Amino acid sequence: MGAEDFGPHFSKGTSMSDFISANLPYLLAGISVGGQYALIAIGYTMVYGILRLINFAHGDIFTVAAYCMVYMNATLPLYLSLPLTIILTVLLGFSVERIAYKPLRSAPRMSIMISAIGVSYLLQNLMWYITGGLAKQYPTLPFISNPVSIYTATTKMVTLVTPVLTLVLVVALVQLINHTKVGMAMRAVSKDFETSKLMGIKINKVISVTFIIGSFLAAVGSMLYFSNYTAVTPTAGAMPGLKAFVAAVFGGIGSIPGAVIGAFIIGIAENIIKALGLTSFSDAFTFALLIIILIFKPTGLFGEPQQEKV
Amino acid sequence: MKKLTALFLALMLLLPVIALGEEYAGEIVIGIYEPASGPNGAGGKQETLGIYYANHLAPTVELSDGVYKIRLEEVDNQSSNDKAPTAARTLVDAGASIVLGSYGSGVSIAAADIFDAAGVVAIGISCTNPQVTIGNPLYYRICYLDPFQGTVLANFAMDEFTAKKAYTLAQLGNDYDVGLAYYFTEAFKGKGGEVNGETFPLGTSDFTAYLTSAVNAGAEVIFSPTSTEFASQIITQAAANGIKIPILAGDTWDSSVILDAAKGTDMSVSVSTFFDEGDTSSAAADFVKGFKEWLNANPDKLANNGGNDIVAAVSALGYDGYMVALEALKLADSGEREDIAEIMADVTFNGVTGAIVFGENGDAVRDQAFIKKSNNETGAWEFVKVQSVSE
Amino acid sequence: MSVETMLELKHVTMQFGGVVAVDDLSMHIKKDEIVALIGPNGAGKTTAFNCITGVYAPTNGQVFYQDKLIVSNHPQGRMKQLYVGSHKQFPSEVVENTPDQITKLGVARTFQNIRLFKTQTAFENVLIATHLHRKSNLFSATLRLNYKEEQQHRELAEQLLDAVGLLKEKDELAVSLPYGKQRRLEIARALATKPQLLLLDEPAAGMNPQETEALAKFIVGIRKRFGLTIFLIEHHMDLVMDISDRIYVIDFGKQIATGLPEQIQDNPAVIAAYLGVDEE
Amino acid sequence: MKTVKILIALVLAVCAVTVIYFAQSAKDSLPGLLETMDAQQLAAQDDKMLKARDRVTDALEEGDREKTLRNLTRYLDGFSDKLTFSDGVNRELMLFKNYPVLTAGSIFLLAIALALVVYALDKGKKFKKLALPLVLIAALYCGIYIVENITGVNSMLMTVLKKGAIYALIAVSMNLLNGFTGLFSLGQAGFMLIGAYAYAILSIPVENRAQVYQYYAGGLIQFSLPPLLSIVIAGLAAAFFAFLIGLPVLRLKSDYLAIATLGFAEIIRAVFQYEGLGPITNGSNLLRRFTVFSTALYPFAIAGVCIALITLLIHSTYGRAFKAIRDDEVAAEAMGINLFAHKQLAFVISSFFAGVGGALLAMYQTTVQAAAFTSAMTYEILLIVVIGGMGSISGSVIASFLFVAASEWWLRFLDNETMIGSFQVPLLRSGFRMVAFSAVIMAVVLFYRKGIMGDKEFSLARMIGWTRHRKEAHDER
Repeated sequence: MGAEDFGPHFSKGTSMSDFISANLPYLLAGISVGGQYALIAIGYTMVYGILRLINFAHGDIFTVAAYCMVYMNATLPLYLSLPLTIILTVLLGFSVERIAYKPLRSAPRMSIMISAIGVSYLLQNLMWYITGGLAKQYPTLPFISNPVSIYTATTKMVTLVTPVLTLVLVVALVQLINHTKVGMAMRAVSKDFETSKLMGIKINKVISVTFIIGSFLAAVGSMLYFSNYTAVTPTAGAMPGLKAFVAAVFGGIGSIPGAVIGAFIIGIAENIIKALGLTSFSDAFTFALLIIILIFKPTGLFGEPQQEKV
Repeated sequence: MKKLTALFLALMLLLPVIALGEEYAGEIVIGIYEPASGPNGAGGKQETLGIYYANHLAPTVELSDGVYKIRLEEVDNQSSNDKAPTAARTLVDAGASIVLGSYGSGVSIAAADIFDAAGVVAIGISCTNPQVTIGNPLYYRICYLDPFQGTVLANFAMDEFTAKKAYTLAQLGNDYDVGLAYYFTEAFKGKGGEVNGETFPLGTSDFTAYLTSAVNAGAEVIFSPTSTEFASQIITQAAANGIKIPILAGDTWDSSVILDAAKGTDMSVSVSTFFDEGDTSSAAADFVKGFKEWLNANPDKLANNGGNDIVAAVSALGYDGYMVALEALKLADSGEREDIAEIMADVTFNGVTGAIVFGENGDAVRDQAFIKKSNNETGAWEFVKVQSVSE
Repeated sequence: MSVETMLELKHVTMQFGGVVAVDDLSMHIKKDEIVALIGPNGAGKTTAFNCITGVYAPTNGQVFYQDKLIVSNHPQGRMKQLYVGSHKQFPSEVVENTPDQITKLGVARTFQNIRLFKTQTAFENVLIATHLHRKSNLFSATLRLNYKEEQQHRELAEQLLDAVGLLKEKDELAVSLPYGKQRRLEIARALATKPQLLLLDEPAAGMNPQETEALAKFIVGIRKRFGLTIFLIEHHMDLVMDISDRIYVIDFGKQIATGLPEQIQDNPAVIAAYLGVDEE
Repeated sequence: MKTVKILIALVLAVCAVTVIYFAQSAKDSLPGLLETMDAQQLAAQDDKMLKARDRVTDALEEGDREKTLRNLTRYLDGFSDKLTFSDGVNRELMLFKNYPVLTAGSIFLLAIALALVVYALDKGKKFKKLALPLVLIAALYCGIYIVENITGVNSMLMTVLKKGAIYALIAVSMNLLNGFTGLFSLGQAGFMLIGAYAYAILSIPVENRAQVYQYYAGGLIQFSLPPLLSIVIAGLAAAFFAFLIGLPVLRLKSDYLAIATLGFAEIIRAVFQYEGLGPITNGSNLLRRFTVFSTALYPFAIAGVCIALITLLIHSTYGRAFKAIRDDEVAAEAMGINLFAHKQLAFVISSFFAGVGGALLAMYQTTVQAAAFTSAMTYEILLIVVIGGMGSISGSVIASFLFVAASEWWLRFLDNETMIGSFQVPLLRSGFRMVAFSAVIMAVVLFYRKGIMGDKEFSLARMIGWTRHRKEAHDER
C-alpha cells in the first residue's frame, strides 16, 4: 500500500516549544514503558544470574498477573484484589520453578530452556482456554489511571508513577541483596553455584526466593503496564517479556542496575524509532540493538566477564 | 461383564437412531470454518454464535423428499494459514454439504483449494478481501468488500468531518487492515484529501507514538481498521493523551470491546458496519431481540460474546450466512455438493443485514453500509446514517 | 628436513586480571626429547600449555614451533597500564593461531581433566581426529565419493587403538571405559592428528603405581614408534624422573629450575617449592 | 535356495506385469462401461440419475479422478440393485475404481522381485545392505501413492502426511543444528520465511502477478521460474542469509546464540513486511497463486531426498566433526577442527534445508505471509525435535508426523463439547485441545527427556535383531 513517509518529526518544530510539544509524548511514553520493562527485566536478570536460564515463561507470568487482576477486580474490592493478585502471581512463579525447572537442575542447559519454552506454551494455551481469547479490558486503578497534564502533553498518572516506583523498588531490592542473609546467599550462588552448594547454602531456597522476587516485580510491573495499555490478551506479555529480556542482556545479565538502565534505554530508543517514522522496525530495532551489544560487548554494559576454564 | 459391555455398545449404536427420531428424512451437515483461537479467535466466535442462533431458530430444512435435520460441524482454524488446510479438510471429511466462514481472509484463501477440490461451496461471511473469491469459483461471500468499505468511509470522513487530512493506522501483515487502509487512502486522495499512513507490528501495545504522529501530521481524522485487540488500546491511549481527533474504523470495530474502551471518554469513534442493532426493520429488530434472549439464556454463549449481550455485526452476518445456506439447500433441493454448486449463484435472500444477491465473482451485491457512532455515556452504538459509495 | 629445536618459548607471560599465571617463561625442546614441566598445584603449568596450543593468547612473549613463529603478543594497547609481568619489552608483533591451526601444524595435546567426546565410541573418538587430514570436501564426503580416504582413516584409527591396546573396546562408549583406558584413548586420539610434538597434561593423574609404570613404558614406546617429541606435565615424580630427558620447574608462574632429572632432584629451590606440598 | 528365490521372483514379476496390464487397460474403460450399464438398466433412470451420469462424464473429461469416483458412486447408488450388473461389468468397475492401487501394488511386487534377485545373485553380499532399505523406501512411496489414490489428494490423511513430511524436513534441519552440532539456534522460522518468500516470489506465473501484487501495480519481477529451480534458489537464499548472519552470531555461546538468532528471525520478518520492499515482497500482504504441488509424492520426494542428504552428511567425516563440537568444543578444536568454519557450515546447511522446507510449506499452504513465521513456529519445531529426541533423525521424522497428526487431527475432538447421553463431558470446549497438547509436551520434556528415540536411530537391523532376540528368549523357555 502507499506508504507515506512521515519524515523525522525532530526537525518539524519551528521553535523550541513546538519541538518539545511534538516530541514530549514520545519521551514520556519511552520513560514509562522503560520503567515497566525494568520491573520485568529484573526477574529475568536475577534468574539468569543464578540458574543461567532464560526464563521464557516470565512474560506469561506477567500476563497471568493481568488476568488475575481483571477477574478479581470484577468481584472483589481493590484492597483485596490488589494483594491477592500479587500473592497468586508469586505463587505461580514459585510453582513454575518447582514443577518445571527444579527436576531439571542437573540436566543440560538446553533442556531447562526448552522446559521454559514449554511452560510458556502451556500458560498461553491455558489462558486462551480460560478466557476464550477475547481481549479483556484492564480495570481502572484509582490514582494511577487519572489523567495528568505535563507541559503540553496529557498522559496518565502511571507514566509518572512508573519510573519513581521502579527506582524505589530497585533500591529496596539492592538493599535486600546487599544486607540480608538471603541476599548474600543469592550473590554467592550467582558467583559460583557448585561451591555455594558445598558451603552449605540451601540452593533450592535461594532459587525459590529469586523466583518469588521476580514474580512479585512482574506483578507490580503488570499493574503499571496494563493501566497504560489496557487490553489483556493471552499473548499480551510475550513481546514486553522478550524486550525486557533484551534489556537485561543489554545492561549486562546478572546485574540489577544494568537491567534497569538497559530497560530505560530500550523503552526510550524504541519510541524515538517510532518518532522517526520507522514504525515497522521498532521491534526489529530492539533485536538489532541486542545483537550489536552481544557482538561488541557480550557481557552487556555492566556485566562481569567470565573466563571459561580449560 | 462381557454381556454388560455388549449391551452398552448396542445402546451406543442405537443412540444416533434415537436422537434422529423418525420425522427426519436424513441429516445434512453444514460446516463452520471459523477461528476460535489465535488473533481472530474472538471475532470468529461471535460469528459462530450468529450461525448457532440461526440453527437454533431453523434446525431443519424441508426438501421435496422430506424434512432434513441440519447438523453443524465446527472446526477451529486457529487464525493460522498453516493450520487452515487440515481444518478445512476436517469439514470435508465430516461430510459438510456447504461451509460457512471464515472470519479473516487469509485462512479463507488458504482453505479455498481444499473446498474446491472436494466440490464444497463455501460462503464467506465477513472476509472482505477481494482475493477470497477471485479465482475460487466455489467461494461465495455475503458481505461487502474492502474497496467498497474503504470508499464508504473515505466519503463519510469527508462528508461528516469535512476532513482534508487523514491518518491511517494498520497492523503490519494483516491483509484486512492493510487492504482497507489502502482503499481508504485511494478514495480519500481521489477526492483531493491528504493521507499519512503507518503500520504497527503484531504485539504492539503502546500506540502513543503513533497517535502523536497523527497529531503532528495535522490529521483531522484517524482511520484505524485494526482488530479489536488493538482497538481498545488505541482508544484508551488517545483518550489518556488528550487526543481528540475523531477515529474511524471498519466492521471489526463493531464490537462491545470498543464501547467498553470508549465509555466515559470524550473520544469520537465511528464505524462502518454490515448491520445496525438499532435497525428498526422488523427482521433486524426481531433478530436483535431473539439473539439477546438466546445469549442471556446460555451463559456459555454469553461468555463467547465477550460477557455481554451486545450484538456484533458479524453475528448478524453469521445468521444471514446460515440462512443463505438453507436457501441454497432448498433451491438445490438436495444436500449434494454438486447440486448446491450448480445453483449457488442464483440464491437470493432477504436477511437481517439487507438483501443478498450474488454478483460478479460470487460476491454479494452491496451498495450501502451502516455508519454507527459510539455513545460514550451509555456505552452503546448510535446509528448515524446509511452511507453509500455514490455520494 | 631435520629440525633441531621443536618448540621454543620466549618470555611468555600470561595474566588474568591482576594475577600473573605464567611469568616470563622461556624454554626450548629439542627434537625427540621427552621434557617434563613440573611445579606445585596452581604453578601455571596448564596455562603454559594453553598458551602454546592457542587456547589463550599470552599477554606477552613468543612461541616458536620448528623455528616458525606461531604465537606472539605484546602488552601494548589496552593492557598497557595493567601489565605486571616481569619481562617488559617485546617486539610489537602479534601472531595468533587458533588451537585447530596449531594442531594442524603438528602439535597435539591431551587434557588434564580428560575431554573425550562423550556420546561417541572409542573408535569414533579417534576417527574424529583424522578429520583434519581430509582431502574430501563437503560434497564428496556427503556423497561418499571419498570412500577410499574414509577407508584409510578408519584403518589408521584401528591401528592407533591397537597401539594403545584398546582395539577390543573399540565400540564401547568412551565414557564407559575405566579411567586409565580413557587416558590412553585420549593419547590415541591425539596421535590420530599425526603430530610431531605431543603435549601430555598429567597423563598419570589418578593412576596407581602399576598403571603409572605401564604408562611410562607406553610413553617411551609411542615416542619411538611414531617418532614423537613429548612435552609433559606431571605430578608423579617417579614417572617424571624415569622417562624425562630434561625437566623445567615453575612456581607462581616463574621458572625456578631446569636441568637433567638428577640435577632437579637435588635442587634446593625445587625442594623449597614442594615443601609441605603433598606429592600426589 | 538360490533357484527358489529366483523362481519366486519370476512368479511375482509375472503376476505384477499381468495386473499392470489389466489395470492400465481399465483406465479408459469407463465410458464404455456406462453405455453397457445404460443398456442393462434403462428402466431405473430418472432425472436425478441422468444428472449424476452427466456429472460422471463431465468429471471424467476434466480429468478429476476424485470427483469422477464420487459421482460414479452416487450414480451407482441410484440403481436399486447393483448386483444385477453382469459379472463382466462389475469386474471392470472394480478395476476402474482401483487401477492406481493395483498399479502401485504391482510396482511394489516388482520391487520385491528385484530385491530377491539381488539377494540371490549377490555373492559378495555387497548390495544386501542397500537392497533392503531401497525396497522399503520403494514400498513406502508406493504406499503413499496407493493411499493417495484411495483417499484422494486432499483427504485428511494425505493433508496430514504432506505437512508431516514438510515438518519432518524442517525438524531434521533444526536437529542438525541443535541436536548434532550443539548450537542452540532459534532462527528456524526466519529461514523458512526466506525460503517460502523466495519460492513464492519466483514461481508466481507472470499472468497472476498483477492480481497478487494488486497494491504494487504487478510488482517488480516479471518472470517466473520452474518450481524445482525455485525451490533450490529458495534454499540457497536462506543459506546465503544464514552465512551473513552466522558471521557475527556464531561466535556467541549457547543461550546468547539462541536469543540472537531469535532476534534475527524477528528482524527478517520485519524486513520482509517493510512497505518499501513491496514491489518484491508484496509488503505485508499475502503472496498467492504460485505453483503448488498436486500430489503428496512431491513433498515426500523432496523431503526424502533432503533428509537422506542430511543423514549422509551426519555420517560423514563432517558429521563426526559436528558431533565432536557438540560434545566438547575445546577438545574438538584441539583435534584440529576449525570451530567457526564448522559451525558456520552446519548453520548454513541447516538453513538451506529450512529454506527448502519453507518453500514446501508455502506450496502446502498455497499462500504465504510473513506474519505467520513467528517465534511460536520455531518453538513448535523445537518441541518436535525434543519429542523425537535431540540427535536422532528418525526421531525427528516420527515426531513430526505424530505432532501434526495429533495437534491438527486426532485431538480435534477435545475442542468439541461432547455429550454422552445427557452427560456433558467436562472441560471439553474450544481451546482444550491446545491445553491438553501442551501439557503432554511438558510431560515429555520433564519426565521423558530423551524423547522417542533418544539419540539412537531407527534401525531395521536392530529391529530384526530384537525380534530374533525375543524369539530366542522365547525358545529357551
